[in-house]
Amino acid sequence: MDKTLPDPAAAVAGIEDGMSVMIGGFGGSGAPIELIHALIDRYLATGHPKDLTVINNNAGNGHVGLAALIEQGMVATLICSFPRSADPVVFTEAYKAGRITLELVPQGTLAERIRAGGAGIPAFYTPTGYGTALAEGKPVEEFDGRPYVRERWLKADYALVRAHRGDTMGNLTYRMAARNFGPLMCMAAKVSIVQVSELVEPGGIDPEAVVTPGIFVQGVVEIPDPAQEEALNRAGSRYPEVPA
Amino acid sequence: MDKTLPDPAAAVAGIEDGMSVMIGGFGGSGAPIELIHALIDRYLATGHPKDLTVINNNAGNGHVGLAALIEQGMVATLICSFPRSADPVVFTEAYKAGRITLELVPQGTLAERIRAGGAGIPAFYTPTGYGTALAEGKPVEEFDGRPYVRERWLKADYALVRAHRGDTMGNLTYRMAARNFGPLMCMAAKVSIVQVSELVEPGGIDPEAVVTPGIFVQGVVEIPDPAQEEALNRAGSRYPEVPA
Amino acid sequence: MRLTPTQMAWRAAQDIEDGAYVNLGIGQPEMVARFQPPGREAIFHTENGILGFGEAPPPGCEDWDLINAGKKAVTLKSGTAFFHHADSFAMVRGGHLDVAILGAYEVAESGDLANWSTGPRGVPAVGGAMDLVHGAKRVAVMMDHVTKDGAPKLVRACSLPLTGVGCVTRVYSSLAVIDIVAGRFVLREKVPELTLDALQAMTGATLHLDGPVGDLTAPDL
Amino acid sequence: MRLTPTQMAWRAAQDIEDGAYVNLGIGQPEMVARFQPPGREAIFHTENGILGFGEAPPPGCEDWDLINAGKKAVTLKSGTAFFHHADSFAMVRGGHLDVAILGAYEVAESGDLANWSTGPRGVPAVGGAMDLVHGAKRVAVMMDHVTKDGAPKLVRACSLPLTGVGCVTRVYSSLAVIDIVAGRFVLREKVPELTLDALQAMTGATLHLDGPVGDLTAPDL
Repeated sequence: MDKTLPDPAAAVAGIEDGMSVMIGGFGGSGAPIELIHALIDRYLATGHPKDLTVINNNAGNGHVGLAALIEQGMVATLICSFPRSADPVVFTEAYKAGRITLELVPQGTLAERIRAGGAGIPAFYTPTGYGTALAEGKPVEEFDGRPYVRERWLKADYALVRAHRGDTMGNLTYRMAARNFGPLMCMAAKVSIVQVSELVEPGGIDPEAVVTPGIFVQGVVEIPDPAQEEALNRAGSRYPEVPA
Repeated sequence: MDKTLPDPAAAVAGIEDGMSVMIGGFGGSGAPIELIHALIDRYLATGHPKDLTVINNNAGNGHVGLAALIEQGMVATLICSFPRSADPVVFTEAYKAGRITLELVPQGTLAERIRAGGAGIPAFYTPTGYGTALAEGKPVEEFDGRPYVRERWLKADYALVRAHRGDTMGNLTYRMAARNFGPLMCMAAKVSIVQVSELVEPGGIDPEAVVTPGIFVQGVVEIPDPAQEEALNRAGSRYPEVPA
Repeated sequence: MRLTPTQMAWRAAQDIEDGAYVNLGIGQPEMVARFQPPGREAIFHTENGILGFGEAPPPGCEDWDLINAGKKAVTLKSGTAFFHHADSFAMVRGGHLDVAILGAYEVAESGDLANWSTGPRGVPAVGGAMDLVHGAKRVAVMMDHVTKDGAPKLVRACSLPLTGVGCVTRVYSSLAVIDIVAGRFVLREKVPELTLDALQAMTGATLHLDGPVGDLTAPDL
Repeated sequence: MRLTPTQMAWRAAQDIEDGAYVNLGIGQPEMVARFQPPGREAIFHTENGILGFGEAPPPGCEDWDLINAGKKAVTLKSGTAFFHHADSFAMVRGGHLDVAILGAYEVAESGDLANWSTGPRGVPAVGGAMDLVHGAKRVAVMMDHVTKDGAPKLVRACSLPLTGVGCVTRVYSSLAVIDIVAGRFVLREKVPELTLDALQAMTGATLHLDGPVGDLTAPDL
């Protein structure tokens, strides 16, 4: 069994118009920049994929990564908790112009909904959001005298995730706070594609240290020195570099 | 901050009559034998604690550990998934004589209920058990055309867990399949007491390798060479060694 | 004329694809792992938190922190991962396993399974069975075709307490391979020595045909 | 006469016990970490999966995989742990944090909090605030006593969209320390230069007394 994919282009080749795509990362930390840019390359070359529903904690920063994906008009709906950033101009303009639909979800509920999707839990109750605008229309129930909101699982066709070390069976470790949504999204997507800084043979990761077991991963591609969104933005980068 | 406790007796000193106690382990793997035996010592010396509700995957094996706790008559109710073992005589006799109440829970539901208790999720839906005797009387609801059973969280006053390495802040790693219910029970108990084979200073565990962060742990006690239930049983051990 | 448990395990193993994630029930189904066809390697999951474990160690070399769901000692392989029980059952309930192969007392033509309780006598114990039947993409049963008394175990409706409703998709019995399709038993293979009528007589619900019926044979094992 | 944000952070820090697990909201509350009293050490949690992180690194030494919820670079300390987002919010929602200190637009005498939306204009963003207010054992707010226009931020009922219902238990304002007890503002401390009447005039709901009112003072910072 070898889940290795040759390059980012091959890794994102199966994503089609209208699909839902979970994209890992909290801001730039853990953002799979190379996978996102490969998706943009394909769109620029073929006009696909478009009308995507993207699930991410944020809404991009500057003009690279997720922001660039939105800037190309590839994203129809964004499900996120915090669509603000140092430079949120791309999302803000698309949102105000009505070119993108926003589903705002409290961050812990977003994380738990994704975990639930991966764990086969179709719905759960949380105190989060009770009595607020974000729980409007959702079933409410009391347990032990306290009110809770019922939330549904969240799944996706694809997940694009950045991990640190991966083996060819898909076992993964992450790097510090870049872990964030990665392990959850790998669980919740039909096809989880992971870029790793270092690809090793099975046995190259201590079985005690595996954070995402390979069963949750369908493809691994090695990107030895991944771009950091924050560094790109400080350098004033845009993707693609010179818009046609 | 130092969560170190001097010995097993001190570690279990706060457990009172009628309390609920989660006990880690899957069979003998991960069973905190020394903590359980310290609880028995206290009961033999003082008559307390008794009428305990114990949550464990199993119901003990032979005459040591959880089986010995049951044999002393300290356990009023057992919540578990699989009360059979190589030598289940202690539980079986207590159960058939009506001296212990059994709540049988499917294993994955047991694990998820404990996690839910630790994660502030009062209830969740699972396909497990639908249409069976173990879901009788539980609310059922359809999601996406499929029926699910609603299950409640499970919490406890105490958790007794065996981990492998621990630091004085309560960060833990486990050893192979001895991990099983330990991380979940640490989350779900008001007071989680953990015996570790090796106690280190903060910094002695790689932050990437921490399985249970210290926030879930209230006390750590070092037991350098913990007894293995399976080995004790193969040697025909009983606890206490010579019943008075 | 009938397959031994070892031969049933061999037959079940022939249907497991290379790279499949597989959970094998406690007892006879565990033997399936021994018979992976050459060139194929499945990854075995055990409820207590291991993915990709290996065979039993030699006697005396057991590590009792490294056991499977049946509490038997196993070994590590390259690419093994450990995880806690909630993550383990996330794999199960979340539909990430390709195949689960379980033992059974009874299987109904609806796909209902009874494999955890023989009734109110004795101590009830369920373990992970009720989770497994709702998790794997393919839930198969491996069992004798009839009870020791000769009564059918493939039935119209289960008489024993259910493990799951409508969950089994294939049965590897000692006499036949039977799929469950839309609430009917569909016969795929039978031991060649037995006529269809004889097999039907040992089966508690109608055997339907859908295409040719293959010969169920297995090497001497 | 009024505390600066830095001084409010200092005051809030005085109530944090040694060994407490603390989440500090993005922005001004982050400053609370700087003022831990001598001999006490709190452990700071950030939603994006770190427990026990340290201060900001020197400029140029940032590692952008090591950031806090405000996306600012932080550092490691002995005893740090990393975990994923679901585990992080299990800590929050599960009641494992001792204290959360958040900023606010409005706090009502019922304990209702509004701190995520100033209304339908602009882009809404909530982050982890709605989870934090239901998680920590003690949810405190740190904010100016009045808006820039002088309008009360401590009110009878919030006019802005709620973050949580009945969740705040203490407010550290620029003029006072106020507990919320059984749906009432109970004044604990006020800046000494201000009369009770003057403070009441800047507060949108009745200030109740329950014992002596201390002086709210802070060192020059």
